[in-house]
Amino acid sequence: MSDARSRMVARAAREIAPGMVVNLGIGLPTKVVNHLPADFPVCLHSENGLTGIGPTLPLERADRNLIDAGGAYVSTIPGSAFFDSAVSFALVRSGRLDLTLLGAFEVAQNGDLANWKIPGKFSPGAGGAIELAQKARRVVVMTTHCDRKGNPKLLESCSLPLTAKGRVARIYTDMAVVDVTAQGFALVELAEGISETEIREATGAPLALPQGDIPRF
Amino acid sequence: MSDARSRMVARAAREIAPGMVVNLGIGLPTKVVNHLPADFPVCLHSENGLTGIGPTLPLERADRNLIDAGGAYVSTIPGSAFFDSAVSFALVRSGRLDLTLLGAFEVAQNGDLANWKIPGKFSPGAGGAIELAQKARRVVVMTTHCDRKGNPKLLESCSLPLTAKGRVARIYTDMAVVDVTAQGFALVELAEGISETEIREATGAPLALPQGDIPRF
Amino acid sequence: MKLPDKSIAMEEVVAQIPDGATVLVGGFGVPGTPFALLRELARQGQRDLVLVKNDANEAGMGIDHLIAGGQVRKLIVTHLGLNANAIAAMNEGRMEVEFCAQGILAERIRAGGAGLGAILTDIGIDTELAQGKQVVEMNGRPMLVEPALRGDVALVHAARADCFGNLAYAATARNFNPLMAMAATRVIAETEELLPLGGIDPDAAESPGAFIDHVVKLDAISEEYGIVRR
Amino acid sequence: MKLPDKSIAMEEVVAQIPDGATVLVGGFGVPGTPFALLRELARQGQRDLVLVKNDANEAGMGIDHLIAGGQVRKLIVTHLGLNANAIAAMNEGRMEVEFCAQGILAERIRAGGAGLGAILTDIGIDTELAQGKQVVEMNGRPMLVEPALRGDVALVHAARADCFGNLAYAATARNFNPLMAMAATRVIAETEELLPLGGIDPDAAESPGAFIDHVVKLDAISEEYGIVRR
Repeated sequence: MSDARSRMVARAAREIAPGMVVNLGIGLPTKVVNHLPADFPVCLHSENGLTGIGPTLPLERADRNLIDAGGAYVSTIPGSAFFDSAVSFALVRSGRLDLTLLGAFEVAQNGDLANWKIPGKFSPGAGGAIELAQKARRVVVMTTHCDRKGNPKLLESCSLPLTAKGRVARIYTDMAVVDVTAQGFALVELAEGISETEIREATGAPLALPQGDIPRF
Repeated sequence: MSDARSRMVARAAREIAPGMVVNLGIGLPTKVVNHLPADFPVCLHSENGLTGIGPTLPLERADRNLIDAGGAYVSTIPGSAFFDSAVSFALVRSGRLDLTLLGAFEVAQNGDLANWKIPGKFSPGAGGAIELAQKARRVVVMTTHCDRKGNPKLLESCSLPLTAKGRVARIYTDMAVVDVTAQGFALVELAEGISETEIREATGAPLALPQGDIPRF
Repeated sequence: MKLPDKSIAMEEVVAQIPDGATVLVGGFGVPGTPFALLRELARQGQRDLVLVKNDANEAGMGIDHLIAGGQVRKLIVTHLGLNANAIAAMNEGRMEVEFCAQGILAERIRAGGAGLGAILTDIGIDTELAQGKQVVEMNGRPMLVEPALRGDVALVHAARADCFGNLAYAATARNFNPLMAMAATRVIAETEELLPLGGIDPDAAESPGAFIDHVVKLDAISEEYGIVRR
Repeated sequence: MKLPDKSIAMEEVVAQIPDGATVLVGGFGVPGTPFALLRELARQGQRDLVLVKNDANEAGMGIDHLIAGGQVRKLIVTHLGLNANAIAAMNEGRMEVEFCAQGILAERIRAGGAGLGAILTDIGIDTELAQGKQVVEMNGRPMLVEPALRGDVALVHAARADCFGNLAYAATARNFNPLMAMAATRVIAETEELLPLGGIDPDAAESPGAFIDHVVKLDAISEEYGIVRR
């Protein structure tokens, strides 16, 4: 992982407060757990039917019946629970999920999120993303600031089919931490080595700056 | 129990075919199990969350956590299962309950059933009766033919609030076995010692007689 | 990572229930009724409560203490059969009663716990229970809208709990408890046995602790929980 | 009284699935997928099937055999992410695909198993998934009507079963299985372990046998059930 991505992951880990129930999206978001202290009180949820996700196991020690929603062979910790898919999303929809950390194709300045479909190119289905994005108490995105072609992912409005409308509260990228406010995007922190000009150019919508020095991460 | 009632219960027990899932209403209907062979293959359902109801236990051997819907201390048999109230009525409403045997205040010739409320006198709530009556695959009533004042319970139409409309298939009473047909009540069998005149007088709606000799029970 | 500890003292947790709260209460007859939590609620005397429960217990037991104390403004229930006090309170207008078909009450609570708006069902059509309810046509057939039901508080009884709040139940003491344990803003579980983390097998945790806010260990299993000798 | 025995041979039970059947299939990834039942269904070759499943497995596994064999007319699913064959069959018009949000698919199946008509939910409002769906106003807010979903057949995988059909599951091999095990006219469970009556504790019977029609004991746990080495 690049240094910028590592710092993004480490910074995003500070979203997790003691006692929370948290769902980490497939891929990079799952890495934030590596930045939590061993005895940190948190309950991780996997939508295939598990609370209390333990460490990922090497294949030779894996349990064939115990995976997370991304298919990784995970483990339990003391107090883990298994349940069916209805109970799993009951937890999501009924307000028991304090936080979800999701990937994104696009995030709009009003908090709209697009992360499941690129018409004509990528349409494998949304899985549980719509419910996570629509119902977690706090929805936070972790993504590269720009796509592979260098185009901004933080936009005035989404062009792709939405996952959820107006639900994203904050975005962690390799370049910045950005809040979604009633007035649009607001810069919270800048990654080391990124200038104001660079972040403005990489962001596809107006970006309010904090007063005084911009904190770094 | 009077002799006539005993014979009614014994006759109603023949409703239960091998392999059925059956719910027996509180009171007299629960007595039909006494007329089944010990190894008869049937699954009894109790709406408080039990399939595979075993014998009622004396208080000194009772389990404080194991009752049937009528509050009797029952037991399990090999293969019993416990579940919550949602699963219990899922079973009832989704067509898994082959038969229910219920009490009645009134049954109409179109199969309407009233068994939960007497306005101004008795209105404790319907409990699970509405779902049992509306959704069991076969709804059978067991009742005295007349009420305590001698008034017929089998009527042209119900005067009391309905439990379910047009769902009763058959009625077992201390005087007769009566089917509900598209043409109304049809006598199937008569209890020993009851005459045609007596049964017609005790029935508040037209009663078709079978051809030939009337079978006795 | 470690799962948080949610164990708490009885008096402290019940004190968090405000006047006017909608309170889901587990139990079907004696089994699964949280008698100790109900006694503490009667002692503390919160008023204007809306209770949701399968039945009204019997005179002198469980929620009857709350009804007798005038603490219950409204009761949502499937039947009052065994409690003449509750029937009298209803008939004399001291307590509002809303009757619900038993399985539909279970589904309404479950829908609340599942974050749904409502269920559509034909149960109760052609009966009094349909009166005043919103009707929706589905494939040409009328269906009743039965709204999801959530509590401000749920009081449930478990046979075993760990300190994260994973719950396991005994026999027919399940009934409404696992449903209510998902369907309130503040879920309070009393438990006969309180185990350390890991004390409940992940395959046996019927109510996942993520739905549970507080766990109270019962000091003793009082007589109310025992066999009823009528 | 004694509970009936529902054990049956694999070939015989799968032969009861007709062409055109709607078939619910358990599993989320590998865990809980009834691979042996699916292999037999592929071998027997029933056609025009409508499958309901969380995912499309991976190429060369599970329902991919049915898709590859042209046996699947329509797939109701939450995502196809790991199966390029399934995406190709969809894109080339060889198989109709209906996408459903994961928890809503679970709830639609559960509603089918619970004998409800539908659920009302706001999930998918403001997204493509709302297109074409019936909308109902509830307290001034629009809610989507998500109809209950039942199968002619359900194929589920259990860790343990008794011969009456009480089922117990392992770890995350639950997923859609307990829901589907309630939601079909003919529920067929394959089981790793088949126990006599009494072999499953009544407190541990997650799917009550009263919902299950047939139980098939697996002779062996084939490689498909094992760890996936990518």
